[in-house]
This record gives sequence, structure tokens and C-alpha cells, in this order.
Amino acid sequence: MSVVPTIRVQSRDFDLQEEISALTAGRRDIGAVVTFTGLCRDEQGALSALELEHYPGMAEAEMQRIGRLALERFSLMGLTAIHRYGKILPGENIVLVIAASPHRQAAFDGANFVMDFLKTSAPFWKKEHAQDGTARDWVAAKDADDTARDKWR
Amino acid sequence: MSVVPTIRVQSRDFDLQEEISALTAGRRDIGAVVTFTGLCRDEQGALSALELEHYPGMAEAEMQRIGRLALERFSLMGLTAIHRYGKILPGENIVLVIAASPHRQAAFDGANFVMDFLKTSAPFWKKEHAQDGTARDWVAAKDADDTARDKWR
Amino acid sequence: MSVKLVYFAWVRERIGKGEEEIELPDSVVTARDLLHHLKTLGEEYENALQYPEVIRVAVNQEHVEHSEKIAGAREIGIFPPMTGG
Amino acid sequence: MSVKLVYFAWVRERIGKGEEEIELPDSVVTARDLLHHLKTLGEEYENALQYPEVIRVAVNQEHVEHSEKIAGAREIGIFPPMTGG
Repeated sequence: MSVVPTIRVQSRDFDLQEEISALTAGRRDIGAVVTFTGLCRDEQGALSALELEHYPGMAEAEMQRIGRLALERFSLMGLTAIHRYGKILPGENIVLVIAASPHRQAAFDGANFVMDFLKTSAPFWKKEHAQDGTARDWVAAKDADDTARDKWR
Repeated sequence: MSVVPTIRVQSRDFDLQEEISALTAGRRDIGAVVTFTGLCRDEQGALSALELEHYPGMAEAEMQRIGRLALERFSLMGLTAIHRYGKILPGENIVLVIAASPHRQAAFDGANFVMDFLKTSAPFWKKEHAQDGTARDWVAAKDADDTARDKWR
Repeated sequence: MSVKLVYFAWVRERIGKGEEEIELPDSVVTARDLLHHLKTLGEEYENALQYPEVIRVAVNQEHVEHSEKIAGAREIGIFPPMTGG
Repeated sequence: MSVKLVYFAWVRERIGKGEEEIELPDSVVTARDLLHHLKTLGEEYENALQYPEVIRVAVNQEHVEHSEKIAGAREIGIFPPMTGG
């Protein structure tokens, strides 16, 4: 069985239910589906929006690479990863990962693994816009994200 | 902030998107939502249905207890757990857990924790129905489920 | 002491009923005592509770250890290990 | 060797452009050599690449270590650590 990840980089929002249905429709061998949705937080009202920049082409390629690693490592039956770019408001979706598997731990691990690697190796950058309309700063990369990634070694 | 888990035991199916919306609507402080959906597998065609029996009253109480533990331990912003009972066909949903949090690891851990404890302490029992219509046997509890639960000690 | 017993899954099937009200002798103090007492009530109980160490007991809808006392119980649930989720 | 450079996030903002085609001297062999060469091209490059050790480099849209050779590169991406997800 050769499963390939479903990977998309898009400015428009995604629909969680639609993506799950696409992954599981007609199947009777999936026992566990884990989804991760990352959303834009308003940082106690300080943030008016995030601007997501990406490296077109490379972003998709890295997500494909990460997705294939996860499919193989956790013997997943399906994997979807969607990352948005452009301006994103507080409360809106940024990223979606879905992992499907016969058993629960592989689905949890698969989705968690993909998020840890997306954070540290997929070429996306966040810039914060302040509530008063002025641009704030680029979000700094966190050591904690590298640590989270390194737990999979 | 006093958050209480949303707990339901029901025979009808649930709608993932509806449950997420109920948990996150109008909020701008949630950064991560993890969902776990457990589905009925057909065991390579051997299984025609699962019959889920539960202990009414105690099932809800145990799920509440587990949900409160998870909310506190992982500082979650919201938690939903829904478990179905009755006859469930291959490909259909059995259980849903949703955990919402500012950051991703707490949401993953919260949903995973709830599933591990649901499996081992919520009073539900699965009976398998074979493809030929005869009842097969009650599903045996797995040591692996106890091991999974014990990782949270 | 009179108490309502509720049975689930294969314990219920083997005993042949979902619940019953029974009168307990004074010698029954712990959950373990209760399981051993029930085994004396007939072949169907003997069959259901053959290996009492695997059976779970809940007093008033809360899990208890077999060593716990059951005094004050209004309802006692008796069932196999859980397999939900 | 002529190569297309693409910049992102604050590297792009500080250099003041998203991409450019430049001619590299033969002395530029590794990704590290490239970053140090770029720093000599003007104040905006100096400013963007002040701490070259934090900068990430991708050759033909694949991450590379600073010690890797860039021979054969058609496109080289230069950017800060990623903050997606």
C-alpha cells in the first residue's frame, strides 16, 4: 500500500470536516483520527493580525517530505497537512494536520511529529501586526520548538 | 477561570465541526485544538458491528472526573468528550475527544490523557458481531491500555 | 444490609440478569467478600465470578478496590475490565 | 557562477528586495562563503546578515548546512529560522 500525504499551502481557510471526510470516506479499516488545528491568538488583545510569509515551492516540498516521514515512521493510513499564508486574524485557522491510523497512539504521534517538524523546518515566517495598526515584529524562533522536534530522534 | 468539561454519552452520532465550534466560538485566546476520533474498524471484513454497553450515570461521572483531571493537569481552555453506545457499524464514530489550549503540546497531551483514561476506567464494554450475523465475543481488555495509562503517573 | 447490584457485559450475561436487590449477611464487609459471597449463590454466579480478581467493583458509581469496605452502599456495580474508547 | 538568490522575512526586509540574480566569485564554495561574500555587498546586506550563524540557507529549495558546497545551485534561499505552524 503506497499512501501519499495530502499537502496544501493556501491563503483561504480550510474546512476540517471536509478534510477528514476526504481522508476517511469509504474506509472501514481506520480506527483513530487525530487532528491538530493551529489558530491565531490575539495575545490578550495586543495583536490585530498575523502576516504569514512562505517560500513558494519549498514550503510544499518540505511539507511533503515531513508527511512522508510521518506516514512511514508511524505506519499511518492517511495524512493531511494544510498551511495558510497571508493575513490571518485572531481566532482564525493557521494550520491543520490530520493523521489516520488503525490505533490511537500512532495517530497522536503522527500528528504531533508533523507539527514539530512543520514548526522547525517548513519555510514559513510570522509577522505580528499590533492592535493600533502598526507592524510589530517578526516572531522569533523558539528553542522549545527545536527541543520538541529533537524528541523524535 | 473555571472551565468545566463538556461530557456526553449518547447513541446518536456526533458532528466534529459542531463540537469544535461550540468549544472555540468567539474566542481569540486558543492557539491549538486537538481532536481524537475513535472509529469502528471492520477487522478485515470479519466484523459487521460493535455493540457498546455502558453503565448509565457512572459512565458520565467517570468521564467528568477524567475531564476535570485533564483540564487541571494541562491547563486546558476547553475539553469535550463524547462516547456513543449501542450498535455501531464499521466506519462509524465511537468516541470523540477535543482539547483546546494556548499551545500545542498541552492540547495533544490533554486529548491523549483523556483517551488513555477513558479506555481503562470509563465503564463501557464492546461486543463484536461477526459478519455472518452471529454474536462473537466481548472484546478483551488489553494490558497495553493499562501501560498507556500508566505513562501519565 | 440490602443493596442493589447491577451487572454489565459478560458478567450480566452469565448471571442472566442486569440487576437485582439482595440481602447481604453481616460477614460481607469488603468488595472481595461480596464477590465471594455471590459465588455461593448458584452456578450462574460461580460461572460469572470464577476469577474474582479480574472483576471490577463500583460502589455508588465509583470504582473501589476489592479491599474497600462496602458499608453504606446503595448500588454496587459488578463488571469486567472496561473496553470503551 | 551566476545564481538566483531569494530572501524571506526580515532578511528580505533588511536587504530591501525579495530576489536577485548575482555573479559569484570562484572563492565562494560553501553556503558559509556565500553569506560572508554577501555581507561585503553593502550596508543593507551587512545589516541583514550580521549574525550569519542564525541564517538558514536552502539550495534548490532544500535546506543545507553552512558547510555544504553550493556548486550547481540554480536558486539559493536565504532566510531567518522558521516560525510557521
